[in-house]
Amino acid sequence: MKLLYFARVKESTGVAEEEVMLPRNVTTVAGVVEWLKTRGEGYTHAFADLAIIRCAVDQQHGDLDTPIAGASEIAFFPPVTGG
Amino acid sequence: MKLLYFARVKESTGVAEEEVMLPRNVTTVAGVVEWLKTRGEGYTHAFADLAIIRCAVDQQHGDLDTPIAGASEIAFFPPVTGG
Amino acid sequence: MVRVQTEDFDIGAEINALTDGRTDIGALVTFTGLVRDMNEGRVTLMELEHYPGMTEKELVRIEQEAHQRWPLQASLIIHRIGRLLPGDNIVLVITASAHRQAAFEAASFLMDYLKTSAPFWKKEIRDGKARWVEVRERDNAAMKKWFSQS
Amino acid sequence: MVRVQTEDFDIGAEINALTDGRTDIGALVTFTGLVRDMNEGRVTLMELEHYPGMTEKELVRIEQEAHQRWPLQASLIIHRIGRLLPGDNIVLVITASAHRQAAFEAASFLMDYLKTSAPFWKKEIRDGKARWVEVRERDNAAMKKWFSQS
Repeated sequence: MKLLYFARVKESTGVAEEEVMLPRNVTTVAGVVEWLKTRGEGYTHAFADLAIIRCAVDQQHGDLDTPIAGASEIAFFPPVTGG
Repeated sequence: MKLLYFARVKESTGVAEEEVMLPRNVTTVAGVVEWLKTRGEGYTHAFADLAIIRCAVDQQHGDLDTPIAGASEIAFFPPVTGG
Repeated sequence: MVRVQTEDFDIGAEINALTDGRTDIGALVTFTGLVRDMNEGRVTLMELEHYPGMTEKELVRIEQEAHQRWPLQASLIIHRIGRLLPGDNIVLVITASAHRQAAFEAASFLMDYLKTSAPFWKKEIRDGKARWVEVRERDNAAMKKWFSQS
Repeated sequence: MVRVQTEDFDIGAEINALTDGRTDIGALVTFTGLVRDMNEGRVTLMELEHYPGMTEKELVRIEQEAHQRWPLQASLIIHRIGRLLPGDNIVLVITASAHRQAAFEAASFLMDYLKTSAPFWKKEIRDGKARWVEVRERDNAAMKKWFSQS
């Protein structure tokens, strides 16, 4: 699975993207987040307040309940501020 | 008093503007209209349906009740259609 | 600023003139009205008559009203007169503000107000015959909206 | 049509490209968003990050949604990325329709939707410090309006 991080989230994780092997019991975005939080301080900090985390699964907006089966790319980012 | 006519009203009266001496008892726009209607077929036709006549006294929108005392210019025209 | 003119206008140049050297504008809205070739019939020519003197006064009054209602940093109204062909520009409204809602609302207000208040009259050659353009009830309704809200 | 680019855009040229040779457009609205030098502090630089691939998809989706809601004859969304200075253009939205209400509403909708949905993030150098721009609650409220009305 390819994971991408943007803006403030990227600054916390310290990486823009990475290839990961997710445990089999991870089936939703919420599961991915829980797993990421075990990977060190940067991740714990990035996902400390889920109210300001948004995600996209295969480049479509999702939420914590979005299933990840068959997905090839998950992105995490703060609420958008373009325009 | 200077009277001006625009668009369809001008086509009916046959003149774009004219200087007139209004009778003393004419004190409002309604009075001007009544007086104009005595001046021939073109005017009668122009002011036959007052629902589609608008007026301005000294270049400010008015209505039939607008007093004309001290005014130097009265214009009659159809509802505007610019923009 | 308001202008009534027979010549065409250059929207890009007008925007540049309004924004050049400024760094306080966050939102800029332009509205351009153009002659359509279809309007309840095939239109081949439009002729715009106006009331010289009053037109400019009305446009200034309308513009001032918009500045009283919204925090505008700049605005412009240009209205053409004379003979126009399908595809030609008729009217340009520009509004600039710190935030987009003010710029959008003010531009929309200016057009609604102008349509019901500025002394212009359109005559079209439609299906080969000269016809005065009729007022649209929705234009009056659009105008009333601004006064019932407040 | 949507574009994401580092280069500036020329509003006049974009309008001409959209309207050239057409005689069916009656109303054209443009919205331009610009970098302001003041935003809760003195802004000296803005940096725009985005999610390549998803950004374009989102903009296309947003544009399609606008075309479903209003009878648009043409539309354009351009959003810049990278480093911008106060006074620089950020975003351009153009909508064209037979009538003005559709063009105004669609342009406003596109901006509201884009602000809350397209994956862009702004960082400002404000009072000498780099800060991520925070979401404004009024932007979320502006977006919700379009979904409660229908």
